[in-house]
Amino acid sequence: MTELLVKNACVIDPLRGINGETMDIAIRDGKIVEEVSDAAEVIDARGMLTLPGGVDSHTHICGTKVNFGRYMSPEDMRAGRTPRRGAMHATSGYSVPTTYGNSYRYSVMGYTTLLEGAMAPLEARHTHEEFTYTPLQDTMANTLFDGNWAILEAIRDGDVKRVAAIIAWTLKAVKGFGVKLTNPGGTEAWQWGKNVSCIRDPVPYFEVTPAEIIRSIVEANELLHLPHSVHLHCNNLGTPGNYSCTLGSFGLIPDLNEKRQTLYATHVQFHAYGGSEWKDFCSKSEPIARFVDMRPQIVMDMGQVMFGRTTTMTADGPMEFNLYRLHHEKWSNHDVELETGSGIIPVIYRRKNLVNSIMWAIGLELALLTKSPWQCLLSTDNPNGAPFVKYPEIIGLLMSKRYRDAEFATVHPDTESRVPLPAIERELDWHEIAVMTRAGAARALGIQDLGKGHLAPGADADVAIYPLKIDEVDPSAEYQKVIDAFSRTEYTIKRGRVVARRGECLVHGSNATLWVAPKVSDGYDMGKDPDFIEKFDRYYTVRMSNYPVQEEYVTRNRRIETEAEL
Amino acid sequence: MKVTLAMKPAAKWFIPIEAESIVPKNFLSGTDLRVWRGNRELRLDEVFSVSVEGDADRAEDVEVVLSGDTFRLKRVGEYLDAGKITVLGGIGMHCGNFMSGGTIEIHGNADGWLGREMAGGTIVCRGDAADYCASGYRGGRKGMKGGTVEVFGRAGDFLAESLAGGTVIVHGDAGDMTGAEMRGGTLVVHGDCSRPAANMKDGSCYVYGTARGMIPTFKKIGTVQHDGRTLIRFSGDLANRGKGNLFVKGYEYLD
Amino acid sequence: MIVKDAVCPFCGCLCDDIEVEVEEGRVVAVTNACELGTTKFMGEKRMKNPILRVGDEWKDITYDEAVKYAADMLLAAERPLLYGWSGTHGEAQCVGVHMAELIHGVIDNTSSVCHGPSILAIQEVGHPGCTLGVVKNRADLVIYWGSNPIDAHPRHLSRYTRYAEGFFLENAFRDRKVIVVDVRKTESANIADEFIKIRPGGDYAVLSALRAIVQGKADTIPRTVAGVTREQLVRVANLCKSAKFGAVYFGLGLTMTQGKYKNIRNAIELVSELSRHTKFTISAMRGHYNVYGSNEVNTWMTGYPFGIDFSRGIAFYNPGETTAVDILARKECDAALIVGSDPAAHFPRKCLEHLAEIPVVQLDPYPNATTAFCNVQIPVAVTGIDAEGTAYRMDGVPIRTRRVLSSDYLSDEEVLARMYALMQEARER
Amino acid sequence: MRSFVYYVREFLRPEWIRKFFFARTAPLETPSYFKGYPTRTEKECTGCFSCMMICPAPGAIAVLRKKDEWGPEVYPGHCIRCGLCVEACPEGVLSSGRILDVTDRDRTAFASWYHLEVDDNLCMRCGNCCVSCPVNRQIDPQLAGTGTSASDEVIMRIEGGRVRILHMEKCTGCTTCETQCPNRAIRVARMVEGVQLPEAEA
Repeated sequence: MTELLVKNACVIDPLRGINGETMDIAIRDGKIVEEVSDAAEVIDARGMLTLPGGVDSHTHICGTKVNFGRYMSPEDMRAGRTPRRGAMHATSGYSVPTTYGNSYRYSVMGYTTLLEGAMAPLEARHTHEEFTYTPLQDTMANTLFDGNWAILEAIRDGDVKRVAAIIAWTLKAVKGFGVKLTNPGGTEAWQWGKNVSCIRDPVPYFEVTPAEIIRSIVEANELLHLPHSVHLHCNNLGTPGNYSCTLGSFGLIPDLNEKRQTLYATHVQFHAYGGSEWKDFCSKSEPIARFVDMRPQIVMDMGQVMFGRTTTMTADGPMEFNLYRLHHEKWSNHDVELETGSGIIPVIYRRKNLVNSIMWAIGLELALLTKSPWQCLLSTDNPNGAPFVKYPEIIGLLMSKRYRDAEFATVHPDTESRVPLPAIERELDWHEIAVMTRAGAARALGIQDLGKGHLAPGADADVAIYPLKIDEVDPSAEYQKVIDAFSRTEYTIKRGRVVARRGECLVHGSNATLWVAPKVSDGYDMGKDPDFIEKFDRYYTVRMSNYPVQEEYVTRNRRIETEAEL
Repeated sequence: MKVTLAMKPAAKWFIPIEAESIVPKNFLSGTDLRVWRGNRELRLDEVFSVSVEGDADRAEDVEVVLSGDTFRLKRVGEYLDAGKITVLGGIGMHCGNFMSGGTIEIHGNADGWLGREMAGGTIVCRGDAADYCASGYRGGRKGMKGGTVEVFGRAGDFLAESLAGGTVIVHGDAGDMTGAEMRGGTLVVHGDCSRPAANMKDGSCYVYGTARGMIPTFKKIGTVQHDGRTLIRFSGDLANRGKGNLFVKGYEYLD
Repeated sequence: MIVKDAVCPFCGCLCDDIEVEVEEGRVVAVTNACELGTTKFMGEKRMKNPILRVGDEWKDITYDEAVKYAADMLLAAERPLLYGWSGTHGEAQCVGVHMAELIHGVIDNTSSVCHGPSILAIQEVGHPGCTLGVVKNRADLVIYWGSNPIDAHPRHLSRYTRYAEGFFLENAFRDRKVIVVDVRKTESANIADEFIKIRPGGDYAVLSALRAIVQGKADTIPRTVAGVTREQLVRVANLCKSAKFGAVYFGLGLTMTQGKYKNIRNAIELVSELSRHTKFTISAMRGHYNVYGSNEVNTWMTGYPFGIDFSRGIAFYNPGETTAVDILARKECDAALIVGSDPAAHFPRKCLEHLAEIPVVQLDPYPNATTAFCNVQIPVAVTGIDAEGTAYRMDGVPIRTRRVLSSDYLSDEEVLARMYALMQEARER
Repeated sequence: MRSFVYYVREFLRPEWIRKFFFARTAPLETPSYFKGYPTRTEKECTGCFSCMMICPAPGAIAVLRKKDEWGPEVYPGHCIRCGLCVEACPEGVLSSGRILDVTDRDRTAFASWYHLEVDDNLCMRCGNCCVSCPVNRQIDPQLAGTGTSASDEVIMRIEGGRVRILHMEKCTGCTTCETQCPNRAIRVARMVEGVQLPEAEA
């Protein structure tokens, strides 16, 4: 039995309605408890800001395409190289760091739970292997279903229950957490070098539209009672005028779940563009934010862009090819049979570039214009908008109008006429930041009942203590202090152990993986469905028995069973 | 100030030594520097006999002279910005990486990656330079961006790969893929070379000898007079929508 | 006993449909595998226990002694080289990386003698690729460039390309064209629809010419390019442009000939160019069954796929300098650990001269050419036969190899973990 | 001169002239063993290729598909009129002379089949033959899709470390396997045997 007592913590715990209360946190064997014995080890937080461990609800840190981003970028690896030191292994990389690099840097920022945004089922084993080497966070992987042939056929046949059954079988087989749709239909079209332009374009051969895919899978998701909603990367990412497509997609979504949203729309910044071409490109953050304000069934994340070098990577293959045609630098693409695809190119976002400046503004606007912080979470779609190490700066920008104005003065001068940002006075408070970086993310992912994102007794003892006193710092003026504090915790506690302190990681740690196994009746067990098996055997290049990810790949196994209505 | 570093004989002479600390400005504050032999960190005087004559306040006034068997000494003059390094014998890989100013003079041969990604300054190599002289780094798009590299002997393969600026002059022959991916700057080869300026985007490449294995996607434009020579002018690599210029004395296709 | 859906630990195809019949702890029959895979499964004459060279004699030693010898050797070295890794499973490769990091050594895998140049090219221009099943289900044009699958990847054609029935090809065998490009008429060329014979060393020129032709600039191309007529080049370019889905597979004939990675870069740029007209992909025909896995493991652990030098604590990467062939040829290391490969069979003589001079420990189930250069050899279980673990197919699909029989041999991972534990202990002291 | 007179006298003998102009020979009649070029009958060709298989003259006969019908085409320049194709055809598509009467009378026929032979020394077990075989493709789409046999009904598959022929009798002699084997390890042989049919049961 190990016990730890964090004393004099200034706690903000939005899921429990605690906002800046000084209290003690008792921890026993990795869980928060009511109280501990006198033998407990004591940490004096001295009134510092104490939050539940950070939860990143959309990031790309592990798996085939992330690793390919590393593989093709030795120049990126030259930055951020550190030697082995104490419990820390050597790390390399800036925009796509090595797995240890990701883990240590997230941990130092107080993050304890990460959701890998896109995992191709066929290559799931790879993601899980990398999770093992991301030791200081608990992880889960959204599984890609955007171009799944069996699902497209079931949708064409109008059989939502079969769609659900295929999702159930696949999630269980690949130890996935949630359902991710990336440019639904577009990734299948891309395997012919084509794309779909918006939600009404039929997919070649399968003749279903993205709208049908989104709606059917949303319904199937709810039939399975998955903890998380469908996680959608809308069609038409990154093109001028795409906001109408985004609104169209949002409009498809009924409110089906009282506990959480029915749709999680990711990196909405990339989908909130006005204009008809790059010349008249402008922000359409306002209509998007208004739309979301009126619909509790939708939660989004920012997908903030920050200036500098990074690597874009997504399952949205055709979008990356378009980017390649703009930049004509290096381009990787990886289509995955019967399932999905991906693309990677390195980019540099420049302040001097008008489009980049507008993109930077849009992300901030979304967070500032959306009334409820529970509906717009903080993200950069790491590393697409920027590497996650930029989060503290984003927090600074959201909390300080003065900082925003100072930055705005350095961007392209024409930005002002294209975006509403300069007119927005709102400055977010500590509570709102806590929602956007942990409580809201945990609720959106549906993992608060699993003890994530809050500090109630019974919760996982994941705690971040930042070297900052909220009553002594005025974030509006002293934004640099805010940035510094969020960049480096005083203590990061993971599963009841101090894993990072003042920028140093102290233990080797071991990752736990959360995954979902929906329970379905025999008739809906795709593992026994002759048609499914026959097609699998014929068109995949791996055998069905070699497809599922074995238990060996999950060191700490957190299997979540759901009762499906099938 | 003149710092003379004479290499001492070592038991495991074959293990390379990395000595990026050997740049003139570091000697302004003494000779207590560290170098690495494989994975062991050593004091400078464990590897060299060090002698210092005179003193200086500015790096510009420091000259470092290297003598002895220095062909396994890597990364000498990395990030050199001022002052002079003279190598009496040969020098190991990565000499003058990223240098932005100052001078390096090598009396013997230089090993690979001489002046990799340099941005300014001058490198003179009196002997031969091995592969990747004045080139870029793996995965990078820009190689050398400025300064001058002059090699009086031969140069190896991939000379001035991804050259983006500055001038590279080789008085002898150069190897295969000379000036591959050039995107700027000037490359002059007095001797022969193979497949010059492949996939070039921009910049100028002069071959005063014969270009063997000439890439078939250069368009012949005519002849020009250059430095008292008649050269055939080709325009940049069509495969890469290129705009660069390639001037050769003679050429042979691999047909 | 019959083990179904076993995974073949021979080449990068990583066929996972093998049936292995085992009787009394021996493999007696193999179904579905090619000649190479069958031989590997049936392999015999394993070494029984670790051996130590004493003068000209071999002496049997225990695993503990062997592990201790290796750990001491590596700890004492100023620049140890950890080489091989392509013939073992990912979990063992991870231990290898940790080891290199701890002892500040150089870790490199067999890519440095096969597809290293391909990786360098990818690092310059990226890689438009796909999994093998995408090609199987869609491609109506397949180009084998400088690769002879019949010899090196026998089932590649029947499982993934020429003969395999695809979802979108009604009669794949009839509707799919195959072009073979090589310097000589190979076995694979015998069954191709079109064969392009290139003069040795001419790949780059031909690729450049094709790129220009695809861009509509055929008129500047000389009448013949490296032995190929302009007419044939134009015909092939048109075939490519009119294909619905084209796939290029290249092999060592392209990576290891003059120009090396520039050839691959040019091929990739051709494919990127063709992608503007139709769908095209390109992939390397990887040799060892888990060489791609070794690249993957190295990449997520160190940031670089091969040739990683931890001498200074941080990872440094520079193929041509930090790769095994170059290090050995220049005598830049003073101890070597060889795992899952047989460098003595492939390396130039100059490298072997240095290998003979330094202490060498090898982990390998069989006596091989490298045995002659070893001070200690430690027999281990064979991944995919009596050990299991992760391997990555040539297209990046990870598959868990199966254990088809049990033996008393320790796996690579177990032996390496023991070494690593000893080293950690020594370093902490 | 003498000889000329001799000849005239000799040839103008009335007996000779009578013989010459009025000689009678037996009427010309095609013998039963005579064979002309094979011709088509009204019977429908099933495309079994038996005729092609048995033909000893290279290039003399080919079974071609015209629109939706198969039919044999004889190339007279190559045909040696041996009549084997007529005898071999199970459907009586071709005829030439009274060959069929003879075989009918004697109750003889040709039995034919294809023999597949694999040289294990040359074979790489790449599976090209098994997967390219059109009969296999029809029987087991999974074999055609993945190279993995799921059916015992295929002609051949890779089994136990070699190409195992399971159903030689299904081979149609198209020789796809032969042309697709890069190492020429597989051979399709045409096997023909004359047989005496059993007496019909009364």
